Amino acid sequence: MSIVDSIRADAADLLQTGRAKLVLGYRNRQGRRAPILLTDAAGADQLVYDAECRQNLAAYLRKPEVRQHFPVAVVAAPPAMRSLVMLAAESQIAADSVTVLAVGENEYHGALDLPATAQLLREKYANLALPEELLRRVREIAAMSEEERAAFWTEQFSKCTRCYACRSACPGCYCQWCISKRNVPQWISTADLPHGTYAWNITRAFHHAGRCTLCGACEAACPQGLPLMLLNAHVAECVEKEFGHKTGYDLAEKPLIGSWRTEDDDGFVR
Amino acid sequence: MARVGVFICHCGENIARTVDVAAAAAAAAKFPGVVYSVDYKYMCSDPGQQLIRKAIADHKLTGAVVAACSPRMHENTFRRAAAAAGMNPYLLEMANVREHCAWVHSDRAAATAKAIDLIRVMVEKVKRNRSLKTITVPVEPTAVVIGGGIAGIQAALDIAAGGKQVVLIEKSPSLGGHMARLSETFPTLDCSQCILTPRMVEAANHPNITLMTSSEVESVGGFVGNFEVTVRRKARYVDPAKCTGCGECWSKCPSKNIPSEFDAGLSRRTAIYRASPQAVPNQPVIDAQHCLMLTKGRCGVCAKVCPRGAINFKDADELVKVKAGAIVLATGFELWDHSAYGEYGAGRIADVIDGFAFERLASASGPTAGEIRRPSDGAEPKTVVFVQCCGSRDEKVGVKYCSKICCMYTAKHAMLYAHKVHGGRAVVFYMDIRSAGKGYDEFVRRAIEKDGAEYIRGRVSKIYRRADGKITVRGTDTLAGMPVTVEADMVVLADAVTPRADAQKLARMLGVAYDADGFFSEAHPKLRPVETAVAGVYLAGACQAPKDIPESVSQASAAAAKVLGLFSKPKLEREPIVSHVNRITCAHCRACINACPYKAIEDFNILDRSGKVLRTVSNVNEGLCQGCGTCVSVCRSKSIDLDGFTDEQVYLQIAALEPVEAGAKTEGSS
Amino acid sequence: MEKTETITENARTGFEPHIIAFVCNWCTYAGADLAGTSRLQYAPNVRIIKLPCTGRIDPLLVLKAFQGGADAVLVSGCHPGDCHYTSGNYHARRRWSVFGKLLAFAGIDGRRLYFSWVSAAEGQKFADLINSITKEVHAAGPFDRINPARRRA
Amino acid sequence: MKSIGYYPGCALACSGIELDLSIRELSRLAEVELCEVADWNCCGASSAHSTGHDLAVALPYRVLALAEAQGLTEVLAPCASCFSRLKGTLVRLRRNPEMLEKMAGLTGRPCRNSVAVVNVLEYLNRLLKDGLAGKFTAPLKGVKVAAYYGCLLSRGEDIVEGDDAENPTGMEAAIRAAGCEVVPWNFATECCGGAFSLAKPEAVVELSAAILGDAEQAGAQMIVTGCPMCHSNLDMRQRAMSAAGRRTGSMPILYLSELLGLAAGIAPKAIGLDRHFTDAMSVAGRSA
Repeated sequence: MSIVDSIRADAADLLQTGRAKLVLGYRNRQGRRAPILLTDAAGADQLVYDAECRQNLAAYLRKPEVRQHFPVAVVAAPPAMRSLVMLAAESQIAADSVTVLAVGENEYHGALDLPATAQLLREKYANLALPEELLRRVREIAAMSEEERAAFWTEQFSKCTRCYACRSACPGCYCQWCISKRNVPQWISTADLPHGTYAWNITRAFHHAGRCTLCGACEAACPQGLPLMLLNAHVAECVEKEFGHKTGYDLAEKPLIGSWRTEDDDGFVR
Repeated sequence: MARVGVFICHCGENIARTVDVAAAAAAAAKFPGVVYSVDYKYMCSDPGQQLIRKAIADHKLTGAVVAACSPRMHENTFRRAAAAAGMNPYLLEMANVREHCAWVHSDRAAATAKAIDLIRVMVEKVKRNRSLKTITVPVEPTAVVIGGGIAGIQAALDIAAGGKQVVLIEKSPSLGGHMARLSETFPTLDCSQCILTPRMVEAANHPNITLMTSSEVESVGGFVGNFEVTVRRKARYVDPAKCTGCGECWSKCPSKNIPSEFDAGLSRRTAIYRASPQAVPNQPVIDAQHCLMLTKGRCGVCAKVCPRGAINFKDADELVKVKAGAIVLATGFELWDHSAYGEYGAGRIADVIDGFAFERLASASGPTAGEIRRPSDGAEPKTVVFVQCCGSRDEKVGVKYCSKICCMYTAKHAMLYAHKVHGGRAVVFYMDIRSAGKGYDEFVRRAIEKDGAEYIRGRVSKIYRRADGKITVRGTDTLAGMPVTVEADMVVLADAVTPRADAQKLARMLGVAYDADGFFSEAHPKLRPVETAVAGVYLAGACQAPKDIPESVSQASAAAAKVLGLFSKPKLEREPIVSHVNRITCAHCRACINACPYKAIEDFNILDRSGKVLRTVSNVNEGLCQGCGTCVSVCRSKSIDLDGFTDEQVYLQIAALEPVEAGAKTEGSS
Repeated sequence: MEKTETITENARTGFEPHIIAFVCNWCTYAGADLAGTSRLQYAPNVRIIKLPCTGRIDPLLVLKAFQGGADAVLVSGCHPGDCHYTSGNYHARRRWSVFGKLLAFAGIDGRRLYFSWVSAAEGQKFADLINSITKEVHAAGPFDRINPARRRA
Repeated sequence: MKSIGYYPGCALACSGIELDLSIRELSRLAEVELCEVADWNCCGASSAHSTGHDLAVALPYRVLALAEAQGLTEVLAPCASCFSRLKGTLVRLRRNPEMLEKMAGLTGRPCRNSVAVVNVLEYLNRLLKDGLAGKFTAPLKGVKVAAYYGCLLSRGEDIVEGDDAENPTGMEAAIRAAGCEVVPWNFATECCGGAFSLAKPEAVVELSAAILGDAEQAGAQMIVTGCPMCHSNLDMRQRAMSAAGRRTGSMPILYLSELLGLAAGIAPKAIGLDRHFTDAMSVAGRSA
């Protein structure tokens, strides 16, 4: 049975048996892939899956219209699976409220609960390789002179229009009151002037330190084409190197920022 | 609309010399929200405080900034003044223009500009200060005393006498500590055990004192008034409820050759043993390392002979949790190990002993029943050399400080020796004689003049044992300017007094600071000598610095007084600097719960009328929160904030430093 | 107002670094007090903002300082193991290690953000630290990357 | 083949020639080339530092400068006095760069003070570590040895490193490697009379006699040392000792390198065992 057929079968089964009241998956819309929220087993054959299904559906789990249907099932590739594990670790979803229709690299792992998903990730997807091109550019920027780097980012951030599409696309951005919405005090100026855009983009990247699963949703969503994954990838590399921290593999994971070890790096302190 | 008053202190000339206080006052007057600004010679003086109280009343101030010394100096003074004028004390802040400005800069223009900045920063902060009420937390009126030596016993007895409960924790099987091992005590030469044992018994029997021997502190949680101390009660293999201390067991125990800790290795003990005949509690314990039953699984003689069936080889460590309002540290000291001195035989010469060994030799209850006999062959030493400052005042190999008690006990040793070995020769090498104390110098003089101890001022350079058994002690007489060699039969080294090896571990558990030498640090060397920087934790005895018995006892009583003071009120007032969760915006990611050093944040269910859980959020327990604000930093949505240092306050303080024209509105300060 | 006068004054006489220091109340603030009581002289370019603990010092504070035109920011607290709140500084240390690397990668290099442990006993260290930082920022020049507007003010 | 700089100094050509011979033999066996510092001069021991401060530094400085110029990174100074002077100068110059410049001026030879100075114990221990022990064919089974360090091989902050000045043990491993037994005794760092050899021989006789006496009481059959000065005092003056009624009997005094040489089965004469004042050849008989 093909991956798609298996997904359809499991989705239908989950909805029929009531183990899921809603299935989050992909469908075709004018030849492009779009999310679908299935509540009726009959619609299961609308579900599709292929390489173009890149959107991280975990992001929908913060939406009331989805949450009211818990327990739900989500079609997820490894990065999205990690997002789901991360959300559970941060108590955003109860372990029993989500079933994962786990799609691996061209194989289907079946309908798994979150513990099983975490185990699958640890066993089969412990080191998901990032695109070579992305890593190459991270090195390239790291190798730049201070001035070059500054110029590069000043130019990049100047494109930001503060539309917050990155925020909406990210499963990790579940705060009802994002810091960017706060105005008393207004830590992050809303002006799309350098100081505002710097503050927002840096804060966004920092708030995902040790939480980002590198699914790429934010960069994909950015209408201005800001290379947000460069920041995410760099931070992810740092925290893995410094603290051996990899997000989304453990339901009991402690937050990176908010934990410590006496032997943490002290070299940068005077 | 805020009505802030600014009060700039000259501190005599201290501030006014470098800061143009008049200009600063004029500048401050122009700050938005400032309705009154004045400079005065001594703000902390009575008229100065008068001035503040009057201004608060006259100008209906909603906030006040005193630009003067460090808040550590006078914040309380000024807040009291504000309170007296009917203003909430937490609406007054200080700008530190002395320690942080006037005293560290010389350029008047730059210093003035900086002072004005510092004042503006505090004005912006004070505008957003809220009236706070001091938090009261209940006090658990039980004290934990760690260490069962004379200091711990004294502290425990005094607290108990004050009618409060005490848990007295001693690592070894018996109370008494080092003092129980001493022969006689300077400067009166009364028998140590005669004066100590009654205290030990009293402590053991006191209705308010719970005695925990063979016990060690495992961990400490909580804070002043509400500590939770976890104690490891080590397996003793003897049921204290059944044991009568009859002695059948240790008289029959086959493994007899264990060097006695109590007798400094000069005698042997059995595997089931009491520290000494005067041990309190007077019940044996089994030393698991040497017990044949526990090591090899065969023997069990003690169990067979015990008439009460008190032996229990299955006994195991247990963890006991104790709730306490205060903790007294009385962990005492140990002696520096002179084997580090190669020139003194590197600890390999049997007849070169330390002070405790000599105490045991001189003690009527000691291995020699009070006769001075040298360890190697039990012969009576005709010449004994006493070497002071062994390890003390020696930065390179030993410790840099003076151990304080050695001059006195060495004089005592020389005296006891003279009394016990008639015609014996006592030679004392010393650097200086430090015998400050009531009757102390007279005591040393007596040792020299009446008991004929030969005092030689100079260091000993080499001690070695010749094949014929004689010990050659070589040194210099710096007064005569001559090298001296003494042929001795025994040498007593006055080893330096050092903190307990495991004291630092305990300090870290409690967050108590310790100095470079490992002694616990007092909160203030002169004015708070028995308190530590950690509220509710007090010091007694040699764990803080080398001390003799009278000093240890008086510090112990002082610590007890502090504890009783703390316990005198049922509740304890605390600074209301605690954090609060905004339940509407909290996303419940639990980062704060994970980060809080005091476990003060917990889950909180928001219920609907029917009691159904609508949402779960974080919630701060004010009693536990100590106000560090770590939770605020880990909260991405800023749904948790810290009173006294709110996000808005800090934001405005930073904004106040923006180099822009006056009146330029800063974002968010709406 | 005096402030702007001194700034324009500096505009004439050349660049004077504007440095904001976020310090903890128990160690570094007290260390700065000690520098004062010991009358140690140091550069007048730093403005201290006191917080209870480095644990309370959020990266947002630093970003705000930069948005407000600070040329450099110093964050300083108790040495590891000495935190008055037992572990606030450990939390801070990890936070800063990540944030520092992020900033550096995003073009705000180490000459703008400094971290240090200064105990209540290290008045001399505090004075030396401020002097050396001021010197380094002098060399680095004004910081107008995040907020050109403010620098022009 | 490994190599190391070599500074024999005056003693190794005369009174301490056994040290020179035995070290050269052992080095050959261990395949280490000894590169003598070309045009070396006196280290200034015992006279220079009581004559003039600058002179006392300048003499060893010149040697160090020559070695550096010769491209050496390490110099072995077997004589304890030479070692102490060279290493002492090295340490002093490290602490005091001005002095370094001054010396460059005085001697007209610039020097980065980059050469390390190695003493005889460090060198022999290194050979053993690098496998010399494996080549020992004739260990001296069960011979009781008192290890004698004297002052120059035990003292001097940062000069003698990695050993306890008051309770040195640097020779023990080597002595055991030679099959012997190290006896505990009291005078391992006692003064032998050292530089009073010529000025006050009677004092030297007294001090050295005390050392021999204590070794004997401790049951030692021989004393092993690393210092030519100590060696000559202990070895040469035994007759004077009995003459002065200080002690009777004779005790062989060996250099550590001689002991190791014997253990390695090198011919006694080749390491100069026959050149002692007090019979040492008898010791050779014990190795088999």
